[in-house]
Formats: sequence, C-alpha cells, structure tokens
Amino acid sequence: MAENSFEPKITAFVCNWCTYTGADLAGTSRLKQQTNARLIRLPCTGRIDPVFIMKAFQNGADGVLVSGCHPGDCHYNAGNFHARRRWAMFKEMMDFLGIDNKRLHFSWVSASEGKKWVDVIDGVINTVREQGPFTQYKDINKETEIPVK
Amino acid sequence: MKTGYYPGCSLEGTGKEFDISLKRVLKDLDVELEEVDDWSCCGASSAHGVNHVLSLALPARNLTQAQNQGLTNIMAPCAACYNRLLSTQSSLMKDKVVKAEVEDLLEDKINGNLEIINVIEYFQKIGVDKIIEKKKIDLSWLNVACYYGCLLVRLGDAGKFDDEEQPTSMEDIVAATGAKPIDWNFKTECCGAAHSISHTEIVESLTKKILDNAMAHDADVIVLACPMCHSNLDMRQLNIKKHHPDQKEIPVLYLTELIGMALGIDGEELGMDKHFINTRQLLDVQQQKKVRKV
Amino acid sequence: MKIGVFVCQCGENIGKTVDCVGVAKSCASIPGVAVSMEYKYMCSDPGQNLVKQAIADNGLDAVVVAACSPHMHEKTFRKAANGAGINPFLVEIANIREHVSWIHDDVPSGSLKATDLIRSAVEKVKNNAPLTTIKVPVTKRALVIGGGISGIQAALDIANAGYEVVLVEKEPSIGGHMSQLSETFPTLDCSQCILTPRMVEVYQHPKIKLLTYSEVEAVDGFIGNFKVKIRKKARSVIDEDCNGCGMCIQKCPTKKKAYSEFEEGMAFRPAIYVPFPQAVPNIPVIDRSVCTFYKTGKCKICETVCGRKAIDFMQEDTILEEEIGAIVVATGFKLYKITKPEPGSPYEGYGEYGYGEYKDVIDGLQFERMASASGPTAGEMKRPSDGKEPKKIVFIQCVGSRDESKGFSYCSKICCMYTAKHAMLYKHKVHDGEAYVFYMDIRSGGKMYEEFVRRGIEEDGAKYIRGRVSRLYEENGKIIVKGEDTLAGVPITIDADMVVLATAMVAQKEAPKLAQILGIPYDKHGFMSESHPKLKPVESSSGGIFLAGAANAPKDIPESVSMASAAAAKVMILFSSDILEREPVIAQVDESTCVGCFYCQKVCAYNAVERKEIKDRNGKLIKVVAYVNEGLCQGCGTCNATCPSKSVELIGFKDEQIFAQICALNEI
Amino acid sequence: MKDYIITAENIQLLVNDVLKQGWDVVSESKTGVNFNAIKDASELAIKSDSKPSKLSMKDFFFPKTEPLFFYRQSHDGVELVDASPIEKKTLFLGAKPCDAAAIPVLSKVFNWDYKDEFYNKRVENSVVVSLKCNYSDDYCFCTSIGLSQKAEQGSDAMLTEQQDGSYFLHIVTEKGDEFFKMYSQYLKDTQAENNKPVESKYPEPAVKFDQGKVKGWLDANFEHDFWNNLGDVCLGCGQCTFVCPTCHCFDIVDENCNYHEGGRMKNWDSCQLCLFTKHASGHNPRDGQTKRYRQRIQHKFKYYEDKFNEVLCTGCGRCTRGCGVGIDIGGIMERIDKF
Amino acid sequence: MAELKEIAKELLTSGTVAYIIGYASEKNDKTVPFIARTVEDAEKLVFTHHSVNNLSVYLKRIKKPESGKVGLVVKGCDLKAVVALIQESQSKREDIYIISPKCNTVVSDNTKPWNKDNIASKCLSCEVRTPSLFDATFGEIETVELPSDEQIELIKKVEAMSTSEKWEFWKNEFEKCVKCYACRQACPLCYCDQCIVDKASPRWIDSSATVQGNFAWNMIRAFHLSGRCIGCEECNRVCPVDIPLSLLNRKMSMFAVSEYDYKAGTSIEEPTLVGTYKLTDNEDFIK
Repeated sequence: MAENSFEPKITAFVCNWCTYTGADLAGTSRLKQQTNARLIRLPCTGRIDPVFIMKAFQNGADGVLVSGCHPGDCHYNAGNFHARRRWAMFKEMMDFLGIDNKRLHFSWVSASEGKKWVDVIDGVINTVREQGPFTQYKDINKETEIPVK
Repeated sequence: MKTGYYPGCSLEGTGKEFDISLKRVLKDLDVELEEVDDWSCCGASSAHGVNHVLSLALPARNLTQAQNQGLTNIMAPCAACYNRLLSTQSSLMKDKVVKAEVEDLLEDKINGNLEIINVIEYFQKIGVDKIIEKKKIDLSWLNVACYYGCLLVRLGDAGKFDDEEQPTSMEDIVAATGAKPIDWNFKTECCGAAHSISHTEIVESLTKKILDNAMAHDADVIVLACPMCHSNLDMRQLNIKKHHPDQKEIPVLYLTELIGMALGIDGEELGMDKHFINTRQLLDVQQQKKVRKV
Repeated sequence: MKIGVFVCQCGENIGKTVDCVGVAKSCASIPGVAVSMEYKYMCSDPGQNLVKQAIADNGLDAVVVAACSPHMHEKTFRKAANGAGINPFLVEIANIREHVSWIHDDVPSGSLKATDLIRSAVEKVKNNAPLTTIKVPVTKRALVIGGGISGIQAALDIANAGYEVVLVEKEPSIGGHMSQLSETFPTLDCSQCILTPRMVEVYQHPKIKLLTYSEVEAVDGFIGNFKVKIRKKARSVIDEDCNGCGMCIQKCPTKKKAYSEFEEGMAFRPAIYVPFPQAVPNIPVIDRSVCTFYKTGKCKICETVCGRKAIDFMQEDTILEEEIGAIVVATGFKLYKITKPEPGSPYEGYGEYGYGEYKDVIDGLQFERMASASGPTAGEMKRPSDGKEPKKIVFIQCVGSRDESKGFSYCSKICCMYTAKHAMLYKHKVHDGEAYVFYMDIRSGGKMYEEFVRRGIEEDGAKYIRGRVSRLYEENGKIIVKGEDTLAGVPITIDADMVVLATAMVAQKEAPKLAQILGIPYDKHGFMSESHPKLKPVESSSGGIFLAGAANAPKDIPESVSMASAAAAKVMILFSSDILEREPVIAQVDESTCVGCFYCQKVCAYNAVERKEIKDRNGKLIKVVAYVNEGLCQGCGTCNATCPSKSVELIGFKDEQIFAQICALNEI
Repeated sequence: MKDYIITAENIQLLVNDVLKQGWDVVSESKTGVNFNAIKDASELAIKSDSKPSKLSMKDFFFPKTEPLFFYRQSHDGVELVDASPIEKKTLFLGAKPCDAAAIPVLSKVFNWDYKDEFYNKRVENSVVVSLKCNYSDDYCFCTSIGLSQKAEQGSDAMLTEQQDGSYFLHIVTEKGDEFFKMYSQYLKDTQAENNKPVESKYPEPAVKFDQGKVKGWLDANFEHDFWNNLGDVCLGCGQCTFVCPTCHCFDIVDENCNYHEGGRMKNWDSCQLCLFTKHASGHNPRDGQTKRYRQRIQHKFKYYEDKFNEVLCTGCGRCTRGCGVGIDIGGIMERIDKF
Repeated sequence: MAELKEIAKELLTSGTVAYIIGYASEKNDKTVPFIARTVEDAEKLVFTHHSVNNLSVYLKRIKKPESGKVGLVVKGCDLKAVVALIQESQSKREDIYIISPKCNTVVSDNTKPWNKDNIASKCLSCEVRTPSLFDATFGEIETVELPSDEQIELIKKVEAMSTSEKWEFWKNEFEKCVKCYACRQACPLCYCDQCIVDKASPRWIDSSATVQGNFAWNMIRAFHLSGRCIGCEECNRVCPVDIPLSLLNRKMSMFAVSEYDYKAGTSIEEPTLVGTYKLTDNEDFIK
C-alpha cells in the first residue's frame, strides 16, 4: 500500500449460510483479496435492517456491501426475498438523498461461489476507492466530536 | 354508440355476399354500423410471411383510424381480419419497443383500448333474443353444420372468445334462427386456407373431408363466418366433383345469410345468388314456409 | 466486564501473514479486555487449557477467540469456555484465518484487519447475554395423513418400532390408488394380493389408531408438540356395532344411483356401501346425497335389516383432538381429467380429445379396473360404449404431463411403465388385438423397468409410435385417432375401438389447503415441497413434519414405499429422545412496545408468530401483540428487521450486539 | 441616551463592517422559517410588517442541541473533555419586540439556582437590535401580556421604519450605546420628536384578555371541567414548545461520535411529548394530552409568574399559527378570561 | 353540510357511534378537528375546502369507546390511511363508521381563502375525490380547475441533480430540523407506542438535533413509510421548519408504483408491499 493513497473501509453484511460460507471457501481456496472489507455475520439477509447500513456509514465506512443467498436458496425459505424488496427501496431512497449508489452494493453469493465472492468484494473495493473517502457523511458528524484545541 | 365496422378486402371481393347479407340483416334488426374511415388492408395471411413489423403496422393503421374517429370498438366479420386486428393490438401493448417502432411508422399512437370483435360476438351483443323476436320463417327443417375454421377461435395469447377445440357460440346463434345445429367432428379443421391458389389439390382433399363429415352427420347446409373458408368450401366443391364424380353438393352459407333467411329476407337481397353451389333449393323451401306462414 | 482475547496462530496458517503477537498486544488495550494472548494451536488440548486457565486466573466473563471460521471451531471453544464456567454463548469467534490470513499476503494490513475483527467481536460479546439451549419435550405419538401405500408403510414402520400412530384417511377405506390397480409393473404381480395383508395388519395393529372417513382440520403447536384436530365424518353406521355382514348393502334399493368411486365410474354402487370387498375397515358408509331416506324421509330398509342395530341416521361429524409429536404427510395424488377445467384450475382441458365426452376414451385407472379380475368387467376387455371387445386400442402417453400449454411442466414418471403394462395386459387378454402406444420418450429408469418395456414391445408386440396425437373424434363407432409418427415423418390415422389416456398425476385438490393447515410450503402444482431436494428429501421445511409418497411429487410404488420408510425413520429418530434441544437463537417479542401491526407474522416463513391477547386483571382486552412460538421459530431474524418499533429481537443477534459490532469495526 | 437615523443603505454597510470585525450577524431568513447567521448584508431580511418567522431566535441563546462536555473511553477508564462557551460576539438585527422580550424572561430561569454559563455567555456577547413591529393577525396577543408592538424589553436598541424609508434608531441600553458608538459613521443624529414612523397596515392585536384575571382563575382551578376535552384533538407533537421563544425544557443525552468517543448533549425537549414525564417504572403522572396541555397553560401563565413574576409568553402567537390541529392559545385565554 | 349534520345527529341519537371525529369552524374560514359527542355538537360539524386535516390519525390517539363505533369524517385521500390501518391490524372495519364526503379539494394555506392557487398539492393528482369505501357519503362533485403539480416537477428536478447536489439539497433541509417529531405525531401511520427514535437502548437514531441525527431521523422515518405512505402530506404541513418531507415520501410512493405496481391504502384485502414479495421482484441492482 502506498503511503498516502486512500484505502476505503468496507463494511459487509453477509448471511451465515451462503455468503459467509462462500467467503470461507474463498479462504480455504487461498483466493487472494484486498484487505479492505470487514464482514459482519448475520443469520440471514432477512435480518439486515437498513439502519445497519446507515450506522456503518456513520461509523466511518466508505462503502457497504450486503450479500446473501441466491433467490430460492435461502436457508430460511424466504428471508432473502423480503430483503430484496427492502434493499430496492432503501437503495432508491439513498440515491434520492444523495448517497452515491457506488458506495452501496448488493450481491448474491452462494456457499460454493468462492470465486464470485472474490470478484464481488474486489469490485466493490475498487469502485469505492474510485469514489474517494466518504467525507460528506463524516462531515455531518462534527458536533459530537471532541474539539481539537 | 355505434359499433365500428371493418369490412376488409374479402368482403369487397369474393366475400361480397357476407357484406351484403350482414348489412341487410342489420337493417331488419335496427342496428347500425359505422365504417372505419379510409380503412386499408390488414395484411391478412401474407404480410407476416414478408415482414414482421409490416404485418403489425398494416392492422395498426386501421386501429389508429378507428381511434381517431372516436370509435371504441370494431367488428371485423372476416376471421383473418379479426385475428390480425386483435392480435396486433394485443402484441403491441405487450411489446413497447415494437409499439414505438410501429407508432413511428404510422406517426400516430396506439392506445390499446379498442374492443375488437367478430361477427359471432357481434350478434351475441345484439342479443339472440332480438333474432328470435324478429324471426319470420321456420327453419326447423334445416340441419346446420357450424364451421369455425382455424382463425376465428385460435387467437393465441391475444384472447379467447370461445373454446379453441369445441366451440359452441355459433351453434347458439343458429339455434336462435330456429335451424338445427348438428354435432360433428370437423368444426375447427383446416380448409387449406391460402393454399387455395398455390396447392389446390391439398385444399381439395382437406375440404372434401370437411364436407363429407358434415354430410355424414346429416347436415343440409354448412354455415360459417370466414370469407376464405367460404371460398374453399363453396368454390372447390366443383373441382372435387371432377375427381370424385359421386361427390354430393352441399350449400355453404355465411352466418348472416342464415339469419337473413330466418328473418324472411329474399335470397337475392342476401347475395345468395352469388354462390357456386346453388342455394335455390334452400330458398325455395324458405319461400314456401314464407307463403305458408302468410 | 472482563474479556479474554485469544489469538490463534494456527501453526503457520495464521501466523505467517498475521502478526499475532502484535495483534494480541494491541487488542489488550481495547476497553474491557483483561487479558490478550496468542498461541500456536488454540484448538488443541493445550490451547483449550490455556483458555480455561486464563478464565480461571483472570475471572473472565466472556471470551473472544481469533482463529478459523466459526463454522469450524465455534462449538469447540464454546465447550471449552463452558468447561471453565462461562456460558457458551458468551464466546465469540473472530475469523482471522479464512477471512484474513489465507486471503491476504500483506502482513501490516492483514494484521490491522485482524485487530478490527477482534475489536468488533469484543464489542459484540460485551452485549451478549448468557443463554441456555431450548428444551422441548417430545410427545411420542405420530400422525400419518393418508392411508394409501405410503401412509400404510409409514404407519406400520413407526408402530412396529413401538410408537403409537394415528392414521387418518379421508375415504371410507384405506388402500388408496394401489388397491385399484390390477397388476403392478415390472413383475405383473397382483396389486391387491400384496396390499391387502398390509391393510389388515394396519387394522389389527395394537399401536395404530385407524380413523377412516376422517380429515385433518387444524394443526397447532410445533415439533414434538402438535395438537391436531381431526374431523371424523358421519358414516351413519356405528363402527363398533357393525360386523360387516353386508346385508344393508344387498337390500339397499338405490342400486344404481351413484357411480362407484373405486371403479372409477365404470360401475354403480348403492347409497350404503363399502368401496370394495376387501375394504379396511369393512364398515359401510351411507352416501347421504343419494340415500332415499335423507332425500324423502322414508325408506330405512338398511336399519330394518341390520341385526346389530348399527345404522344411525342421526349421526353427526365428531371432532377428535390428538396430541402428536410428528406428522407424516402421505396424501398421494389423483389423476388429471381431460374434461373442461373448472374456473380457477391451473390446468387446461383437452378439447382436441373431446373433453372426455367420448365413452370409449378412458384413463389409466379406468383401464386398471377393466383389467382387474375383481373389476366391473371381471377382467374382460369390454369397451364402455357397447361392451364389445376392442380389437384395436390406442394408448396415449403424456396426456397433460410435460405439456406447458396445458399447465404442466413436469413428467408424471409412472406412465411410461404403466402404459407398457397396459399394452401387455391387453395383449394377454386379446391375442388378436392391436395395441398402439403414442409416446414422446420412453422413460424407464428403474430396476427391471427397461426390460419390462422391451418385453411389451418385442414379446407382446405393442406398436410404439413416437409422436403426439393431435385429435380424437368419434365416427361410426370408432375413435379416430389422428397423430404424427415423427420417426417416419408421416401423419397417421388409426380407427381405434378404444383409447386409453395416460393422464398426468396431479396433486390432491385439497393438498394446498392441508399444506396451509400444516404450515408447510407446496409448489405451484400443489405438491408438498421437501426441505432440500437432495439432502432433505423427506423433510418438510417445518420441523417434525415429513413427507411420503406422491404427495411430494409423482412417484411409483417402490419409491413411495422407500420414502415412507425413510419418513418413518426420521420420526423414530425424533422419538428416540425425550427432550429436543436446540440453539436459543430465536425471536422474542417485547410485549410492552409491540403495537400489533403483525408485519412479523407476514414475513415469517414458519408461521411462528402468533397473536396474543394482553388483558388486564379484570379480563378486559388491552391489546393484541405478537408472540413467537419458540418451537417453530428457526431464527432467521427477518421479523426483527421488519418490525417498525423494534419490538421483536433475535436473541443472539440483537440490535445492540450488531450495532456494537458495526461501531467498533473501523478504528477512526 | 441618543437617538439616531440610519438609512437602509447604511444598515447594509454597517452589517458588512460588523461581519468584517469577526462578529456574527443574525437576522430572520428570507424564507421566513427561522433566524440565520448571515454571511453578507444582502442576506438581511428586515421587514416590520411580516409575520413572525416560524421558529424564534431562541436557538442562538439556547441551541436545539449543544455539547456540555465530551468523553473518551479507553482501556483504563473514561476521560472527560470540557466544552467551552462560545466567545463569539453576535449582532441580532431586526428581531421583533416579542422575540427580544423573551431574553429577559429566559434569563430568569437560566440564572435561578444554577447559572448557565453557556446561556449567559451568549447573552453577554450579543447586541439585540429589534425592529418596531407593524404586523398583527388573529393569533398575536402581545398587548394582553403587558408588551406591545414597540416594547423594548430585551432589546439593546430599536429600529423604527420611517416614512422616508430610513430607520429611526432608539438606543435602549448601555451595551447598545457602546456598540453604535463604534459604528457612528453610519448614523445621523436626530431627536425623539423626529420619529415619523410608517403607519401599520394592521390593527392592534384583536385577542384581548386580562392576564391578572386569568392568573386568578388558574390559581383556583387546577381541576376543572374546562380542561377535560381541551387536549382531545392535540396530537402531542410539541411543535408549539419548539417554536416558542420562551419554552426552555431540555433533555440530556450522550451521543457517540465513534465507538469510544462522544459528547453529552443538551437538547430541546417538550412537556407536550408523551415520554416527557414518563418514569423509568413505566408510570406517567401526566398520562394524557389533556394533562399535558393543562401543564403548558399553567406553566406559562401561572407557575412561572408565581416563581419569577413573569409570564412565560410574549404573545407572538407562533404556537397557534403552527399548530396542525388549530389549538388557539389566545382563544383559550379569552375563554378563561370570560369565566 | 346539512347532510353531514343530519347523518351525524342520526348516528349519535341512535347510538350507532359513540362519537364522531370531524371538523368544526374556527376563526375566519379555518376548520379544526372536532370531536362531536352529543347532538348539539353535531350541529357544529362542517366540511369545507378548509378541512385539510387527516382525521384518521385520531383512530389510534383517542381512546376507543366502550360501546358503539367511532364515527369518522374522512376524505377519499385520507381514507387510504384507514385502509392501511386496517391492513396493519390497527383498526377494524367494523369498529369505524366511515362518513366520507365527495371532496372538491382542500386548501394549501388554511389561513387564506380557497382558490385555484391555494389548493393542497395532494389534491392535484387525486383520484379519489369520490370515495369508494364508506358507510355514508354526502356532497356533490364539482369541476375544479387545478394548477400544475409543482411537487412532481421538484421531484424530477432533484432526481436530475448530481449526487453531491442532492446531498447538499437535503443537508440544507435537514439541518433545520429541530427534532420536534411533529411529522411523526401527525402521521396516521406512525402509530407505534414507542418510536425507535425514543428507544434508548440500543440507540437507533441519535436523538440530538445534530446534522447526523437529523439525517438519521428523516431517512429512517421516510424508510418506515416507504410503500406505506398514503400521501396525505400531514407531515409536510405540520413541520415547523418547512422541510419538504412529502417530497421524499412521494418519491418512494412513486417507486412503489413503478417497481411493484403497489399503491398504499387501496384495498383492505390486498397484501401490503412490505411483508410480502414476488418471485419476480426486480433484482437488477444485485450482483
């Protein structure tokens, strides 16, 4: 990593049964990835509240990835179908509010798609890196910050 | 609101008697049609073999004509015209891309709200009660084989007005005229359609089967609602006779002609003198019944 | 709260690309971390002992292990911590192998990521609560729905293992479709002969409670603890008093009022009847829709002739309640009819085959009855219209099946085999007859199946034509069959004496309703869905509910029987323990803030959310709130994310745990 | 103290000069929604005949959210960092008399048993130049509580719009005097008798009640049928208290900035919100909107007067104008007056 | 108006309803919500161009009567909220007596007289001036000349902005927020006993009126209404600092229509948008 180049922070919300396991597979297959992503494991994409995404941005994430089982593969039958609607609406709203869709990504990665996981996560990291740091969101968080004397 | 009328080319030519009898019957039933202004050919059975967009643009032009005239529905007596108009409207409403292309060609918009009906639906709309009410002649002596052909009932995903395999709507109207619809097997069998000119022998063999089956089930007359079928079933009987000297003749009438007979209209007024197979015998009996009734 | 952080080097697996010593050191400064250390192999016995020792030495409250994926060793470390007195759910894993060391080469940035993941896990574990696994007692009593061969097999297997079984059958007798068959492929042995002993065994089994002419009305509860309501329809005959002498049936004056269901409409039956002579139980039932007494108020001949006074015209439906631990659904199939479809049916009829109006066009089951020695023709080939022996017979396969335009996408699987059987049976009975079979493909996978079909063609001379039949019509006492021989490429017309249609197997009409009662999914055709097509083929997605036979998809007899035994085995596994234990990751409702919008109920795939009334001490209703049935909840948390007031939370993945994780993930 | 004349142009010049000195200048925003710190004189909105802005200017003395101190968690404990009061000087220009009058009212409560240094520092650093009001509508009632369209309470100086388009500047306090001495180049000397104000298009506020009589009734009628259906249609949204120049309830919460740092914030709160008096036990002594609404009236027109000898209201009518369901505080006072 | 009073008197006399939530005249032409409990009260009920409030908000806020139904005067537009409340188990159809007038649009500014330029923006695309669900109705539909729908234009304008312009636009609006939650209180579909913003542990949304806290609140408020908002625009009306909340709400409603062909509050039987799914839901945005 070059000294002064910007490295984005990516928070990834993934389901336990497909994407987390897919990322495990990428690991056991020793598929190299960039180090920017931090995964949060949840039982199902159905569990992912849009507030999680908001909180991630509030806490310094430059980009967010949400990923789960392909439609029809959900361990809990339909969690990802409910999630899909929720995401579509949230994404539309984010866009309208001026939060770049290039910072918010969604994918289906199954437990067997280690390679796809690598492609997805590297793609997200590269896209967000191009956007630069998410200063807009950081700037609205000044009031509670300890003032520098 | 008057019903829009799209006669189509056949009704100006080989199917002239369909047009004549329709108008004559409607006069007695006190209903009026409003012809689509400056209508043009629907492309019929040939355009879709040439160019897909053209095959949609031709009927579409007639749809926009009707729309601009303020019509909300169109009745197309010819089964081919009916099928083309209906399926064009339906497929254009489903495919925005082609719709835009066609609209570009026409420099006009398709709103997709026209109700497109065939002659059977039209009489259903007028009401069989009205036929029964105005009926003057007893046709109970007449066994009728209702023949639908292919195009009238096979509308694909554009809609469904009667069962594709076992239709019965024409029988209901025939029953209203007092004639007896018979049960037979070849109601929706193909007559050979456009092969009439290119492969006459195929048409003859197909037509013969239809005629034979109708006669085997004691039909006195075949009734239909398609000018193409009519020309095959009526005109080709003479050719069949050349190859099969024993072949019996059977008159082939348009549905409107049969209704006209029931209403007591003279055969000439219905255009029944224009058939290849003589309808004189039928008309004679009709006249007798008329006289007897008087 | 004192937290211990344990960083595993996993030999070189982690240690090579993560600076474990540095990571452990920087984690020591995380607020709340009392001890932070690394070790070569944390999952080894010495490693685990290290964890236990550190817990004891430092009085730790919670543990974070930075090692491989939680899918690998979460259980190991939970057990180790538990051994040292820490609740197993106060252990969190930071995955620094699969998600760090194995995928990154750069040591500084990999170590930074490892630290971030550990910090996140530490913050989560601070919000973890001690949990205990959920224990549910198991009622060791099974319900089998459907008394066909699948249901019979499942019931016998479970009962023979020593557990009680309630077998519910909606018809007056058990036996199902198999009892209607003449012979079975590929052995041509008599169906009744092999089935009847099983039916009797069911009847006489001390552990089986047989409820015929009964239907499941409601199912409440969850795995191990179902409460089932069963409607026992009024037979008008008192079971206990009837001795099955059959006098009532003989004397009933309404001999030809109703078509026999068992004979597939090819014979009549009286108003009081048993479906077939070998019926189990051999107790008649009165069909009230045709019985003279119910129509006119007069007759009662059966009552007069019954020596046992077993007729009860006033009998009413009764509702039985049963406590059940596991359910096997074996409701079977029915045959598709080519008649005009009822409104709302997903299937189209066959106008081209005359919508079933031609008498001499019959379906496979009707042919079975015709070929059966106990059937309406006593096994002789007599066509329905005039009773003449058909000399030319056409069999048409795939009627409905594999025909999207008729609403079917699937193959009915058994028709190739039974059509071959039919052709053989016909040729065995009418030696000079001709049998034509129109087929699309011959699918004869199965032991001795292909040989069986070849025998039909080669030895018995059935003429197989590859192609579809476009039309059938009746002409001069013949059925004219028009089709195409696609191999020869010619249209073909056969003037047949009789046509047999191998119509599709479809789901029972009431199957979707039953599936809804059970809370299990079903596919668009009404077949019950298995939990996993490969690895859980007999489980439904609801715990404790299993599938057997053609209720799941078209199946033949051996397949149905194996599936039934498999389902029975699953039931026995469940019954082998007194208590069910499961992870406590389930949703929980905060009743004080729940406003009862029931979005949670809408999104729950398991029907685990119920409505609960909150009343004050005078019994006045205050509000209705959501309640999570912990037996049914599988812990996906979709309700949690959907709840607008966040009144339902997923234990183990509560919002405060996730928030803490998110906040701590990126060091600012 | 002297009176002056200042032209509209000179106000602009003065403001830009003040800004150049590093002061903040606060004026009503052009949208009429709230008060803004402006960056240039062109943003000024000085209109004597406009409706009061939706939000009062109390935000600049008692902000809607304000850190009290900051914290940082570490392995060894929690470190606290003081928040310091704002030292910046501020000129308030064009406030209505009913806005300015709120300042002495608020000062009482912020200096009662505990002296709020954040508030006091802001008041100390401010110069309030109000503008004689030429507006009234169905909801104004300043005259009923002892104020008027030219009341000087809380103002350091007051502008009056003149018929020739210039402004008559009346200095009220020493602080005002000192301030304008610094900018005398923009002022012309004049006498009080030269004050030729423009005529107001609006009549005096129509709502009239006798505060003394109302207070007497409130003293005696804590329980009265009158209160019963008063809160029926109130949605408990609390906007009345948020737009009010004198309402001053606040709540204190900790806000995380990131996972180990944050600030303790003092935020506006409202007695009209259902959680305001809710105890941790779940019990709520003011458990209905009726009780909460009574509290609002009692606090404004009785308790505050009992304690500080001031009415907690300046008659600006903002609460009624903004009320989504049309609850009319002036109307209620008139009804009480008629008992 | 006489019709309304007659209906109300009859309902109150017969005991069909315990009370009627309606409108009464206030100063000038303005009308305010009013609860009629007696026949005398019924005399005060009015329905005019100034009857702006969506009274269905009171279904949850006023105690349910011991016996009898709640009479509710509710315009066709506001009726959608009643439908949504029934869909979401908050009310029962049989508990409400719906008196729904034929509506000839209401004002935008309640203090000014109704005219072509003073018509609420929710009326401009109204399709339900004649209600479809009611127990009693009154009034006649008149032709109303409508001004152009500026809100739609504004939505298009914002949509056309660059990402950073959008951000600036909303930041300027949200900065003003004072966290009074009037938007929530006036919303008929914000019926939670405890809003998540009031949930202290865990903290869902910063309760301080910091810019971040304001963003969080307005974002999540709008999201909770996505696919549920029926467009009565009460939030917009009561906002003391004029944040264009209905811009965001309407944008999401338009999305619900274009993406899922769903209009909130249209039919009691229809499954809600949130809480259901279709296998064919769009997923082009998911990799």
